[in-house]
Amino acid sequence: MSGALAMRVRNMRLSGRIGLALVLFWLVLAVGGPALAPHPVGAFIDQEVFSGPGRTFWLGSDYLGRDVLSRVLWGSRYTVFLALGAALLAVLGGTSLALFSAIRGGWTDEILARAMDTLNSMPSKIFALVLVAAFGSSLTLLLLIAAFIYIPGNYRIARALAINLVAMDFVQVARARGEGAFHIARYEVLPNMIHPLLADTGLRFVFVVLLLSGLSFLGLGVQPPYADLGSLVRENISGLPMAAPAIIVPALAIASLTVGANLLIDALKPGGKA
Amino acid sequence: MTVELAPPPATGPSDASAAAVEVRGLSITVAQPDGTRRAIVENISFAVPRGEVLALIGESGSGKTTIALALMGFSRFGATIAADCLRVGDMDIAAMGQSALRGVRGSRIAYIAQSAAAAFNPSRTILSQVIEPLLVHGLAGREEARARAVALFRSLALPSPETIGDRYPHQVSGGQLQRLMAAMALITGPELVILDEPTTALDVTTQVEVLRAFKAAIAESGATAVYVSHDLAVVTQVSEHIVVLQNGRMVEQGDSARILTAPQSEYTRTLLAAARPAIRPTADAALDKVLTVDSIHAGYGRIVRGMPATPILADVGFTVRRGSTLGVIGESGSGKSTLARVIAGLLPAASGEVLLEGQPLPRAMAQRSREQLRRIQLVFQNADTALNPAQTVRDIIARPLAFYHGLKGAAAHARVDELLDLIRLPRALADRRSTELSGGQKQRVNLARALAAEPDVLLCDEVTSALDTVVGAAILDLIDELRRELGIATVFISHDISTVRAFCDEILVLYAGRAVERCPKAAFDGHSHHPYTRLLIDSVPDMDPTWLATRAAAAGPALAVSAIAPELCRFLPRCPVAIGGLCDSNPPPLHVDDGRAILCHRAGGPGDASR
Amino acid sequence: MTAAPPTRSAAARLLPMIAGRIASSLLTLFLVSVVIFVASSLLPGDAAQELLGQSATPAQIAALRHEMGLDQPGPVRFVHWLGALLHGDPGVSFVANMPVSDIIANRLPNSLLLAAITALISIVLALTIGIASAINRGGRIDSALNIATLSLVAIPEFLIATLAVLAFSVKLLWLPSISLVTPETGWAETLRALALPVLSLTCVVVAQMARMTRAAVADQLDRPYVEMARLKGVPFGRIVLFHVMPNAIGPVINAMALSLSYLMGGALVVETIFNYPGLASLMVNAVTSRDMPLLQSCAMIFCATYLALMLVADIVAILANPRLRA
Amino acid sequence: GPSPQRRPAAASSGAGAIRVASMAASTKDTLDPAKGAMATDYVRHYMLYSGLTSIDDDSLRPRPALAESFDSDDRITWHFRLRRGVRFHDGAPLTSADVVHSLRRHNDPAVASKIAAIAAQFAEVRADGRYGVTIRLTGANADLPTLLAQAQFLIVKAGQDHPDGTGTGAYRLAQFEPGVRTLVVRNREYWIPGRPHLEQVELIAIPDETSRVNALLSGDVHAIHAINPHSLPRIEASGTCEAVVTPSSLYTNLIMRQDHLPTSSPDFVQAVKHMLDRPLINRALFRNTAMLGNDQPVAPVMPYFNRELPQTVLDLDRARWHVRRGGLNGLRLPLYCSPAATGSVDMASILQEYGSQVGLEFAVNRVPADGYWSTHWMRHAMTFGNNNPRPTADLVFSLFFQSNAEWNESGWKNERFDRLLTEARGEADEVRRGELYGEMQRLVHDRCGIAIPVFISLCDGYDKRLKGIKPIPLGGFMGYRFAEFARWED
Ligand SMILES: Nc1ncnc2c1ncn2[C@@H]1O[C@H](COP(=O)(O)OP(=O)(O)OP(=O)(O)O)[C@@H](O)[C@H]1O
Ligand SMILES: Nc1ncnc2c1ncn2[C@@H]1O[C@H](COP(=O)(O)OP(=O)(O)OP(=O)(O)O)[C@@H](O)[C@H]1O
Ligand SMILES: [Mg+2]
Ligand SMILES: [Mg+2]
Repeated sequence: MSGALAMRVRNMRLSGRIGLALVLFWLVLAVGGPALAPHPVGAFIDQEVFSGPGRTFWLGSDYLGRDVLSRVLWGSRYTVFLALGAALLAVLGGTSLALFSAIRGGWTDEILARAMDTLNSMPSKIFALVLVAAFGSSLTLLLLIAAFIYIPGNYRIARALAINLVAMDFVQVARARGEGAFHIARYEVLPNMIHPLLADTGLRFVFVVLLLSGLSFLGLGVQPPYADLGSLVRENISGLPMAAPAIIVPALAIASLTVGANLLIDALKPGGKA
Repeated sequence: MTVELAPPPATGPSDASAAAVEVRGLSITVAQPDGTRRAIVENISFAVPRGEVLALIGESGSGKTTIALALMGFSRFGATIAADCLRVGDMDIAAMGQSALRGVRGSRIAYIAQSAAAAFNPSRTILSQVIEPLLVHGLAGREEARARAVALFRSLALPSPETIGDRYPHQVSGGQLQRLMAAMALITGPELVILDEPTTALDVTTQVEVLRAFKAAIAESGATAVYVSHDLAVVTQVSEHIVVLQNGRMVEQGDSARILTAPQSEYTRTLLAAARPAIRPTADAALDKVLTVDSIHAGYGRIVRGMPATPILADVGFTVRRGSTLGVIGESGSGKSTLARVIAGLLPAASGEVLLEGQPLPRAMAQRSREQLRRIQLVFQNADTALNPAQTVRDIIARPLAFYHGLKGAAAHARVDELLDLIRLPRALADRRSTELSGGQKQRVNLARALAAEPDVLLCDEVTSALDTVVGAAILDLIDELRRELGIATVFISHDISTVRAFCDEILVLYAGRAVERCPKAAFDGHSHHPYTRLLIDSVPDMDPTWLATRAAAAGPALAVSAIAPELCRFLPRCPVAIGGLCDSNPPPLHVDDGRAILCHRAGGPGDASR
Repeated sequence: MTAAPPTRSAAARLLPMIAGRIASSLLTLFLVSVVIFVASSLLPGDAAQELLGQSATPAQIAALRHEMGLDQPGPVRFVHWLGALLHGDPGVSFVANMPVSDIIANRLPNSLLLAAITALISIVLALTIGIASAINRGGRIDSALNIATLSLVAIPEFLIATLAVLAFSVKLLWLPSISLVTPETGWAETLRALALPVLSLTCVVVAQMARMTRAAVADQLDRPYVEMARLKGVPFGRIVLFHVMPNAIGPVINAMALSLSYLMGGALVVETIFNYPGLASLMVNAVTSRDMPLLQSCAMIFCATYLALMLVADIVAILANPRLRA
Repeated sequence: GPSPQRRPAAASSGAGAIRVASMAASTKDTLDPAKGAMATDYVRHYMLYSGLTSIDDDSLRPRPALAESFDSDDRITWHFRLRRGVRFHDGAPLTSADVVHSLRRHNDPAVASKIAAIAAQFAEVRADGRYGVTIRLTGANADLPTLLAQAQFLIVKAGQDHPDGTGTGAYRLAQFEPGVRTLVVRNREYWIPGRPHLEQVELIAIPDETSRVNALLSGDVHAIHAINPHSLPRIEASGTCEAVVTPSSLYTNLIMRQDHLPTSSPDFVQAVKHMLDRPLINRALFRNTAMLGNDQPVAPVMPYFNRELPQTVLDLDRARWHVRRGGLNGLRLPLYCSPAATGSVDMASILQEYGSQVGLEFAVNRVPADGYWSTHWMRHAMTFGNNNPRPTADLVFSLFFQSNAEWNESGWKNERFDRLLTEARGEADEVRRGELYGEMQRLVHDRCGIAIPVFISLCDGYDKRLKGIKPIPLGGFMGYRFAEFARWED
């Protein structure tokens, strides 16, 4: 098993390996980073604000004089787990519904598709605003809300894929064997759409990261003193004119995380090219 | 490959210097992941005299297409072409740059692809694509190009030559499309035409028309041609010379007549043998009827008042006894697969019944019990799509074992191995995904999956059509053996009448969804047949170079079946022996005698349908 | 098998589809209004409370509630609203005390203008990028464009917008930092005012569209007909334009429609940063002030835009594909 | 920095026409002074209308305006004499009828006046001839002239149920689009000769602070309201703009409900008050522009501020001692904050930090701004409030600290405080009033469950070519009245 994995990595293109390295880096940081944080995440310890990198504050301080390094370390945990969790949940939900829809067909399909269109047509940030205002923004709720918002998008893609697959002969074979809907969905259809789904997960992941930062733009999101990477960018936006590390670092973190994840996913595709 | 099979020296059938095409020492290599290069074809040498036709023949993957494309200086997947000599006319293809090659392609060397359906751009009109070579090479203006195209359409015997060009590729039949592609290739008056299996995808009846048209057109244009095929009988009709390929190497080359009559290599002999299947002995028909199909009407779309929106099958019925084989033949679109789907329950019939050992089966599979489903197994037409590309061979075969027989773990493992042995696949292949198998291997897995259910009835839908003759013959042997050993009743669907005739105990001929004839094998060689059956039999090419020339031209063009009244004979528009005032006014009667049934006004009477 | 004149059969095929779509769109719009209604009734507080604010007395709130009809049960209010809407009246804004239609009439053209200009620019850009990388797929240009578009997707839009303001307005003084457009502003001034919002929004949508274009074009480039065209000696540029694009346009236009639907409601951040009076910020206002009639109407507009874009995408796909057209 | 001459001089017609950005605008924007609720409204209303009295400098004392004089013997019945010859923008003369209409409106629930609570003390408002108005109050109130200077009490035309901008103010309305912009032009017949100085003012709102500052720096607007102290360095550094910091009595306060446990425990309250690192809050949140608060609502800039009161300072030992004495160690308590209450989110973080050092665990709950006041404020044991500058100490105390006040935020009950408040309201003697208010401040400081860490200063940004600006502690933009005083000098 691990041998096969090693083989895959060795056969990967350079960009895929870079992606893998970036993803692993951020995963490790998300798990272990907070333990490495040199300062408490909410402590206002620098007399200055937006100071540059220095001995006490490796990555400088933020708009309130907090340690940027510590905040980024914590922030990466929230971003990685929230965004990953929400993206996976969204794909899980959207794909399950899509499979159900495609395999059932008929009215079920029509109604589900309409319902998803309904949700899809609402601007995501505004929808999130309404949901967060209505249900609050605990971490779990945030995760669920972000997932909920991206279910329809995934549904759309997964349904298009599944409908093509359901018409394939091997699905007919399974039907003719008398297989139940679950088996068909799980073993016949799903494995054949895994790569486009992965690619979609990568994009949803980016979207959730952006949604979170967009929510922080509206004053919602992860509870203080913690903040996800997007919120870190947002709250330090006034440091942009002086190119403070407080804004550059989290922005780079987001970019490297999302680009890395997508490079890795691209490289996982069979043929690696398409 | 060893020395004994090394190609003969590159002496063409006639003087090589006069040859329009000369190839010497052609090798084509691809880079492998580990950096080394692998040869797909190696050391190929041949020459074609001006105005003659050379055939490249060999099994799938032997490098025929690769060589043909190399003649245009074109290679797929970044393969590299190397040759001592690669000459077409006065052009040294191997030495030409990309833009020079582009100037030659489509103007001096033209290509006719294997599948016209794939090679035509689906969203542009046919005419715009046919005249494109003229336009991009600046050989003619739009108006002149159009005129030339229409003239070509006419000479290729295409219907409504003035307007057919305004249609889109999906709006014409496969045979017509193939001829339209010939027009596209010939429109610039090329010196060399390369035809890559241009009739493989066609029905026998259509193939004859297309072959005839090609042959005439090539002769008329005076072009030199390279004809790629895996079918010896077809090649015999068109080519003067044959090059036999195996695994990217030349096995043999020479005059067509010589290769057919005195093949030198073992491989060529195998090819010849497989092309004419031996008639198998009839099964000792057990008495019990396993499968009975009674007066089925079926079609697609919503069923309104007992009639589907698109009716396909009308009043089809037959029985199959234990251990015997029913062959179903008919042209593409005649409803063969539809029939199989109705029996399997995938497509509920609008009316009529399917009985298994006398017990009526529910029409839709959703209502059938698991046991009923198990007892009828359908082997799908296309193994490529019938096998889940995400599963391994073992997953695929083990699933029916677990599903129907509750076999798991080691027992299932062992049984899968047994089945692999049965279909003669190495056990080592069990852990490969289906995408990593060859076409023949896939079809065997497809078969093994059906066998794993231990069915009473096996529905084989064109299981050998996509394979080359050698591999196909092996699969047929296998089915035949299973039928005899396990007593499985088989419904064998094919569009290839020679296979069906050799292989089946009884033959059902479908035309446009109707069973126009049912005939036991014993009676098949008799001369009274439905005119359509006759047409099918006559369309199978012989290994005789004169066959095409001597065969009478076909009756009128295929008409839309929907254009005639539903109760009349559906073959009427194409029937060469239709009786005016009878066939076009009365529904055809059914004649039944000594086990055969023919749906025709002529059958049985003094004016028998046979000629 | 017979080829009817394509235009007539196109119409014959399109008209029922459009009719069907409009019917199902009405259903979707109805669903949207229900969802919005339910979601907003989950929100704490109501319009009366928000309007009077922190310093209102309960008596005042009760009076205002009565005036607004908020003291009636939810379903009753919904039915009233729906009934009025069916008569073409989207109601009166609770907060602004103006007909909702007037408020929207003020904002909608702004949103449409911004979306239209952005759409135009980003479509051209996305096609260029997508085709360029599909042609060079696997090559260096492709990798560079791939990473560039991915990074562009990953940058929060407020960051892009703020950077643009800092560079072009504050530093260079080239373009206004806020987009004030009034009916009196001339078109040159309007274009200047819209330059930065358009730039920011383009960055947001173009990457996604370019990636989809690349996928669709790359898929077509692997088709046998492309090889056939090359074997006919057709120049590559011509192959891409005349052979590949007509086939790729269906999936491309679909992806584009999805992205473009973002330009209306998703412009929220850009509208905020550039102080652009568009619909998205109006809808957020409606949410925060619990202005139900306005909120409902905004949601319906966004939904209708989305559905219309999807419809257009499907129609284009059908028109581009003779198989569907016939 | 960019050269000043390249910067656009003004919105449209050359010098004297400026564009001004406030913080928020919405479709709620109104021309009705009684409904004014936000800075944008106040600025607009002060440009269009005038009041009976006005507050023109940082003494915060009322001066005559439309009323050329006012007096009262018992501080219950007040007489106002109106200035003659004042005309509305449509030419109609100002008379007592207009004033009576303007003041009475507030008691009509249909008007939904923002200050209905204050207007409730009007027992009677009647005309006293063409140029006299008499107001009888339900109880004595020495502050009435100060109260009448508020934006909501600006005078509108008699007979207008929905005022349309026709006032007696320094500018006439040219265009009004709620939520988008207000355009006014100079009123050449303004009743104060020589004013205003600007030809045209366009008032817009830019809700996003960064955008607002950028708009100022890029010259797209010439004055901006409410900037974050963190933006001050950027404005100073620009060379073309300057910031004006107005000390005010605005504050964000921590509310500890006295009807909840454990916030009702005096030990808890004392512990929290000693846990507040006021200098840190001032420094980190407000870049040292704020004034330290002392847990009572009268700011140093206000009349009657009690200078004797000892300043509570950060004393963790003392806090720990209170925690231990109250048996509160290890307590976990949710703390609600929201962007709706300026700075409360960061204050909550700071409190959380220090709480962990004294054995109190605060679970910070940041909730959305919309709906905060109706659903969270005062509804949980610990929430944050936010109080705008009020013109009088009486107003703050009676709105937020009186036992039966509707927004008695902490729910405290102190009879002595209530008595002092009533007494001070009717007291004419300034010295005695000062003593009474001083005493009340002490009571709140010692006993009330309200912690006020700092008084927040209001920061505005101006183009340097805009002159005549000075701080008035009632609010930013010179108590929202800058348009009357500002001059444009190239
Ligand atoms: N991507 C690839 N890289 C390297 N080799 C390949 C690739 N694809 C195919 N080949 C090999 O090239 C060889 C020649 O293929 P070619 O298409 O010329 O065969 P063919 O004789 O035309 O077969 P068919 O009858 O199936 O068309 C085959 O052995 C095949 O395995
Ligand atoms: N799902 C479907 N809906 C509508 N029509 C269909 C459908 N599937 C097949 N048909 C039509 O039914 C007719 C018979 O199709 P069928 O697949 O049974 O033919 P076939 O004899 O198996 O042909 P082939 O030799 O090409 O496999 C054809 O005209 C086909 O176009
Ligand atoms: Mg080939
Ligand atoms: Mg078939």
